[in-house]
Amino acid sequence: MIAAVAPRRLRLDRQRVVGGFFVVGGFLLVFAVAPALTTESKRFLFGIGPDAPSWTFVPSTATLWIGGALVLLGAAAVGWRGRIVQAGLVVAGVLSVLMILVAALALSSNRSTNLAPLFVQSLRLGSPIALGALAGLWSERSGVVNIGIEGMMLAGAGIGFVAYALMNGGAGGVPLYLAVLVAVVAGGLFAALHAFLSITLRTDQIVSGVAVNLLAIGLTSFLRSQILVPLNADSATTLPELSIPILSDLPVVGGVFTAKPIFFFTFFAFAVAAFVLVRTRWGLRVRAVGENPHAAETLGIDVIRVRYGAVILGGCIAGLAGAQFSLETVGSFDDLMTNGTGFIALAALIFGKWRPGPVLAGAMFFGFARALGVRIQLLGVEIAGFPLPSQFLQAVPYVVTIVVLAGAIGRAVPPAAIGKPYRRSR
Amino acid sequence: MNGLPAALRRGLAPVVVPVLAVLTALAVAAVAVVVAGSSPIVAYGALFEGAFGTPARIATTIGRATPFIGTALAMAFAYKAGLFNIGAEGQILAGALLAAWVGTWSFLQDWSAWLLLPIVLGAGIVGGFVWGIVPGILKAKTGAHEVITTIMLNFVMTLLAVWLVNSLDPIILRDTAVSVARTRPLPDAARLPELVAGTKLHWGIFLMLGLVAATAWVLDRTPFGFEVRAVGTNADAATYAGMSVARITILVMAISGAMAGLAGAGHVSGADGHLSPGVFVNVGFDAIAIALLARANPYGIVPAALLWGALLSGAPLMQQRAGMSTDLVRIIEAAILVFIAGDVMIRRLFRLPEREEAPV
Amino acid sequence: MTQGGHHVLEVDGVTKTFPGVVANRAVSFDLAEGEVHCLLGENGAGKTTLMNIVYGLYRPDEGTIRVRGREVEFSSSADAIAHGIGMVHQHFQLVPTLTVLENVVLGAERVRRGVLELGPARRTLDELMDRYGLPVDPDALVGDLSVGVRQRVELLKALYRDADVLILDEPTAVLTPGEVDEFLGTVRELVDLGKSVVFITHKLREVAQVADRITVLRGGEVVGRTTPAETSEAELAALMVGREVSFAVERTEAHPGEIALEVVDLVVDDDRGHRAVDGCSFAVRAGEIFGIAGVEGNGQRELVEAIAGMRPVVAGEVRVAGRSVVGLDPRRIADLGVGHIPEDRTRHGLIGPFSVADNLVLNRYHEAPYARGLVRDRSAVRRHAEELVETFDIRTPGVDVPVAQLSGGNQQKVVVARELSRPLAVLLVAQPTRGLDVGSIEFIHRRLVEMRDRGTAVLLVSAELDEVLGLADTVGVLYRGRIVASMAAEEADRHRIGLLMATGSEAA
Amino acid sequence: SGGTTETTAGGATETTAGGATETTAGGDTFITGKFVEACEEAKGKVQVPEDFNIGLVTDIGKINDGTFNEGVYKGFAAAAECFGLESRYIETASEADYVTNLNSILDGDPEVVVTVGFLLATDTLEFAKANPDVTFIGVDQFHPEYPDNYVGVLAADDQGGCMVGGFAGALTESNVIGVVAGVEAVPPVVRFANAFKHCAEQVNPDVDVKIVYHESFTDVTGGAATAEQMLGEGADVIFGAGGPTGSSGIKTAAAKGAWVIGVDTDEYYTTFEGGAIEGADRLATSAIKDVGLGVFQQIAALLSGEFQSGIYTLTAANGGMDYAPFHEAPVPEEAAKVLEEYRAGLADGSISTGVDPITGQPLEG
Ligand SMILES: Nc1ncnc2c1ncn2[C@@H]1O[C@H](COP(=O)(O)OP(=O)(O)OP(=O)(O)O)[C@@H](O)[C@H]1O
Ligand SMILES: Nc1ncnc2c1ncn2[C@@H]1O[C@H](COP(=O)(O)OP(=O)(O)OP(=O)(O)O)[C@@H](O)[C@H]1O
Ligand SMILES: [Mg+2]
Ligand SMILES: [Mg+2]
Repeated sequence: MIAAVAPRRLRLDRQRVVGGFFVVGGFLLVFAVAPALTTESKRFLFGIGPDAPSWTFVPSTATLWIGGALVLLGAAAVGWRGRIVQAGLVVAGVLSVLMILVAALALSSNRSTNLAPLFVQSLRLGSPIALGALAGLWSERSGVVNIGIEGMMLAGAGIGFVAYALMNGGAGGVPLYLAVLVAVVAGGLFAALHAFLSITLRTDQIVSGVAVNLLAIGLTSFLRSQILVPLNADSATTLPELSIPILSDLPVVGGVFTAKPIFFFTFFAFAVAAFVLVRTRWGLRVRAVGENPHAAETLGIDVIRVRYGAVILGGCIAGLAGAQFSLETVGSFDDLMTNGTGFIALAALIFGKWRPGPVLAGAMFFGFARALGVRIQLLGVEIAGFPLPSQFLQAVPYVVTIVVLAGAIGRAVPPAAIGKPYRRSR
Repeated sequence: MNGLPAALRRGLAPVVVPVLAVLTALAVAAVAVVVAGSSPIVAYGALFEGAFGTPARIATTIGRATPFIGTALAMAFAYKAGLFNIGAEGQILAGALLAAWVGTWSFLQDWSAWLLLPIVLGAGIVGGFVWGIVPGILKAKTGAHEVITTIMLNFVMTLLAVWLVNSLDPIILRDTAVSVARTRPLPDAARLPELVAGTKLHWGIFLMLGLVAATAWVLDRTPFGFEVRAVGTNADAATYAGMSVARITILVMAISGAMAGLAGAGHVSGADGHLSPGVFVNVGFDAIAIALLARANPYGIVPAALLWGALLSGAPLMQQRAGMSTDLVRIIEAAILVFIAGDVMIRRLFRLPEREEAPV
Repeated sequence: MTQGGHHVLEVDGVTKTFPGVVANRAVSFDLAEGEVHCLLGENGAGKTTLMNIVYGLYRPDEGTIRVRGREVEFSSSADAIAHGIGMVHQHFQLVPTLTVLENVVLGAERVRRGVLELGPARRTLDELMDRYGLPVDPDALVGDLSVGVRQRVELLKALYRDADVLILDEPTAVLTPGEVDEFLGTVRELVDLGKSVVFITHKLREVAQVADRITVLRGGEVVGRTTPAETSEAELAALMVGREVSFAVERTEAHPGEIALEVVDLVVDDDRGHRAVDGCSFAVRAGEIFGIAGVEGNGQRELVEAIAGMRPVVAGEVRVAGRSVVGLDPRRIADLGVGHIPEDRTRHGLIGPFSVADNLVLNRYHEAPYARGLVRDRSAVRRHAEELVETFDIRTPGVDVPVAQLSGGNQQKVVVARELSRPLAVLLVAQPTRGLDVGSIEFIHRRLVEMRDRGTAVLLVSAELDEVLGLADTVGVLYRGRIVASMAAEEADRHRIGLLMATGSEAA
Repeated sequence: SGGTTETTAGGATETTAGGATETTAGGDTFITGKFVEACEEAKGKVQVPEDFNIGLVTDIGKINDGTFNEGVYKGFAAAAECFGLESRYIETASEADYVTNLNSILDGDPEVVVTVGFLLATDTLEFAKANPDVTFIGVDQFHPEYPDNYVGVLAADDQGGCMVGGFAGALTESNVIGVVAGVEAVPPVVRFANAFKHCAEQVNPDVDVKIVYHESFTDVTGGAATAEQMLGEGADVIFGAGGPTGSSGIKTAAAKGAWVIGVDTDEYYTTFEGGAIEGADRLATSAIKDVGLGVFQQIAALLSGEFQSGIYTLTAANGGMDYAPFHEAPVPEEAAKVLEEYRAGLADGSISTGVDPITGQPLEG
């Protein structure tokens, strides 16, 4: 029936645009890039040591193959539709990433590069983004926009570390875990402020988020100079690294299973979130108040309480994400140390369309984009004798965000009640 | 307040509420001053004196506020169309960058100010326009949310500017005559004249005030302004009424960017005479706060920006006298925003009439 | 449950004011066990408000409520539910992104340590569906369901909570005549099974069919208590509006001219990309009213929006005066002399915070005399507004007040005034009198007939079958996105149309 | 005047009402380490005029930001304490405030103004010209010419980088070394990194030095992840040259058993908390640059009438660039020898760092 409707003209929909992009890119790879690349063989390693798995390839040949595949997959997307074609586009996306790695190594003086840590570090860098996004997920699924994630993370990082320094000067042990708890509570308190402003006072939710951010910036740096500096709290013991037995000894992927607690918790938190959202009473209520608060109210649900709960839970998670900076990674606190991660998290949230699985994947994709930028710098890639400026590589995650948001994801439909202050009927 | 007739009280509220919010915020932040072991009277006295103590200080305050007016206006204008332009930081930099570059083109160097100034300022407008239209197009054509794209474009522009101005190999915009990484100086003819010598107050302030008036006029008096407000208030009804939401979205983002870009060019041309890529750090977030403080009202932006300028330019003296760092200013700013945003609190606290819904 | 003759619900002297309106004034009302008590009243009479108070959504300013003789004070609907009160709301209170089962259990979830136990809930639901004859797929997303099925879900929600007092607020407004009969049967069955029902409606025919007792509200006050046996429809109507009402629209015979609007094999998708209009064809002549009857959700909204240029046309043709308008934007179409009174006035027709005057030029603000070059002429806009307020009898404190401050009927008049104040070749009208009182309805109906008589082709879409039958010269029935039958008004009878609306064909 | 600090006989600092100088708690003194000796030495020579007061304007950041500003501030505060001077400071929040801050600091009629960082170079120059009675000490500020009241205190970061670079070249066994660097737009970072690479290659031609810059000095997750990627590429020595970003990198790498090298201060005491942090025994050394000492010396010189305008550079020769002790690290003798060789060679000029001392760009050839 669908095919019977003859299109008036060839409509340039998203699939065709993306497909066309791959066709053009593929041809460029085949005719312009491949001949320029070296025919000397290079190697991807997946681990350290002589018996690590590896893949040896000739960059120019590999590029020909990848380019050819992109042309075919792209052309299919321009000409046909359907699931297989869409899967083809995903494959093309993966091949493009592979192509970047091939080109990076080809343009470097290095003979080989180890991809295992690239993926492990993608997850590491993705983890705080993911936690931040999860914070936003709870808040926004309940209908409250949260642009204050960054501030809640910063509060967690700063206040958590202050507590740690005050408790025993950063020497680890039980106080360290208590400090993580303080970070969680601090994030929760900032979220409570956001909740109070936006839910109770019905302030514009974006305004309230901006206020939370500003307050966190001011307060944490104030606390740092009032407390941390006099204490001389420069550096502290961080959360210990844990290894998951057996899994951590696996080849290639083993590295992922030796990491610190909050990192592991990220994945656990997502699994729990997916479960809670779908399978529990509270999750059901959160989804309901985010879509149609009035309907929930008619069923006797206290919309305001559910929203408070969701926003504060989100804040706690953001606080934990903050602890990941100060208490898990580095063992110190510096002004503004979350570096905009909260905003990237917001992007990941939209990326994943407010659903736990895709949000996690989106966050990890950002992590990958960052790790990739580092890897290209590491390899000392030069194009026509000029090294790639570090700023270009640092911009990779941002550009990728824009491209993916505009190109591949499509219009993300947020929870219907999001951003609208709710007034209880009375 | 309670003695006044209700109508008068309601009429005064838009002025009184922000003033009370600011005062309450100062009172709250005084707690931090005391905690830090200093005296609020000394601290705030120094803050005030630092901002307004001498004519030169007043000039500095106004000069500091000048770029805020343009960027906050950019934010407010987009807000009127229901768009959240977080990208003022990138856009002001884009404008400043293009202005700083065009102004140093060698064949322009002997031109008169009558020609050169418009060219340089126009370049700023173009730069901001381009950096604003991109998220506009993305929003209109693909639905990519402007909050995310503008934040990303801020990061991208910051890095781009750092590279263009810093790069030594190759040298792109960098002035090699000085050790600081900045662009080559603009010729005198490309400079907006100073208003008060030795301060950074320049003719750009009039440019910005003109922009405020023009924006208010456009929003209020022109069919285009009507469209902008209609799209911002009820996009469905605007579509129904024959307005193109996509076109207006693109246009508004572009114009919004252009406003920020003009502010950037004004700063380069008036205050510094060159561009140092870090000079606009934080301007974007300040702009948001200022625009929100002014409830996106173009005229309200002027006092709000002056307040921000005063806090920032008074801060150094406060640090000298009372040892309170700019953290305190950030805390004050956040508290102001909280009380303005949650003005219900202020209204209840001071028993003012409640506000009707929908501020914009 | 043997309190025979006892009142399960008593409302005593309830008063409720909203800013500017007294919605209920000293209202007393009671519900006996096992009866259907109809609450009757025109729009804005305060019926919903009263029931919202009973259901714990609003708190009364004064007065008391007793449930089974015990005085209660509800702080939220949870308390009402706990007292066995269930309510099916006038506007569906469903979460479209949740499944039927999730919607039903929401707020009354069975859990073990916080985890939903959907298994037992599903069994209960199956049982309820069986017992009351209300079949629904428990795993369907509510957003995908038709209006009639959503109505069933609403009822199931109340039943799932073991409500024995059921408040049904205008439950039949969105049903086809056939569905209405079925639904009224269900209501009788519920009563037979021991439930007590408050039934709110303005449809007098239904009252006669189900009511045991009747209470009439007007302007927030009780103006009559009666039973079907003691009264007539005409009497009830007079009671409701406070004066004699004529049901028929006065109009003369139509003089159809050339085809002004032609729709050929039109295909349009809805917001979620599902086919909504699917091969729809019809033609409207100048000087006639073409009425489209149909159950809501059969593509009416998409059809009108596509013709007006607000929604992309997937395939097919729309011609105005012989000229294709497919792909034109709403403004270009409006410029061809097409007026549009949209279905949802607050979403599409008006910009709430804008003034009455601005709303009256919402689609012509850019033309002379309202704009001269780059500048708007606001005094011209005001003059225009004052004129229309006068001619269309718009009750407003002034032309500068935000249109949102007007009552629903007057808001609708603003839309109507705007659209009818210029010469039109074609007028698209969707649900023009929804939520309006009788007086406003009469006024608007008269205006539509006037337009027709001046030679405008009027396309009327309405969920009120009576409205369509009363106004249209030609009636078309829209079913699943296509016109399944069209006939001259004289040939259209309620039964035949009802069957077509429900099944798409006349063979039952 | 409200808010100044006066030194009492005992050398402890008291803060007067609304005190400007936040001395560290419990009467701590700034005269520690090298300053003890420097103060002793200078005290004999100087004469402190009445009402002599000194001011400082930081680059963006605080006096206790743990990096550059803090280093300068410590020298500044030590001088104030040692000579009993009134002192004030202003922390810059934005580049847009440099001029305001300079104006504000001049408000207190200081005899000496210290400004921190290359970004303040041009504004400081203008103020120096406009205020001939005030002496300006500009840290990391290079000009071809200086007025008589202006000294640029520069650090030969390239020498520091080169010193530990040569050392790293000798230390590595895998021949892969990583530099977790801060922001590329900040010249000292580039000077450190590029000279490090050059000298590592001089010592060990087979070595592959991987430099990764970051977007910020506080990108701690980034610094840690970069270090781990470097270890994955086989690096066994990591040089952290970029504030908390770099420190995070070396802390991570040290915990994984790689050799690490710190920067600016002896990171054994800061990042590794005097050995309390895991991996402290892997901290081979730190490239120390003592800008604070430079500032102290300039103030002392002014008070003793030995002040000279122009450039004052901290170098290996004058002890301004040095390396830290090995502490717990079992540094191979071989490598230790190279390190000392390089220090000495740089000090006597026999070894070149291979980079431009201002821009840090590699020299041709
Ligand atoms: N939340 C509210 N705030 C202010 N006024 C309200 C509110 N709800 C109802 N009203 C007003 O109270 C009056 C009674 O409204 P109500 O909804 O009870 O009427 P109704 O009899 O149910 O009408 P309808 O037949 O249109 O459903 C109306 O004037 C209405 O506008
Ligand atoms: N939700 C609401 N909030 C505030 N005021 C309301 C609300 N609903 C209605 N009103 C006010 O109540 C008054 C009556 O509104 P309503 O729409 O019920 O009028 P009505 O009696 O139905 O008249 P009409 O016949 O014109 O529709 C109006 O003045 C309107 O401003
Ligand atoms: Mg009702
Ligand atoms: Mg009404």
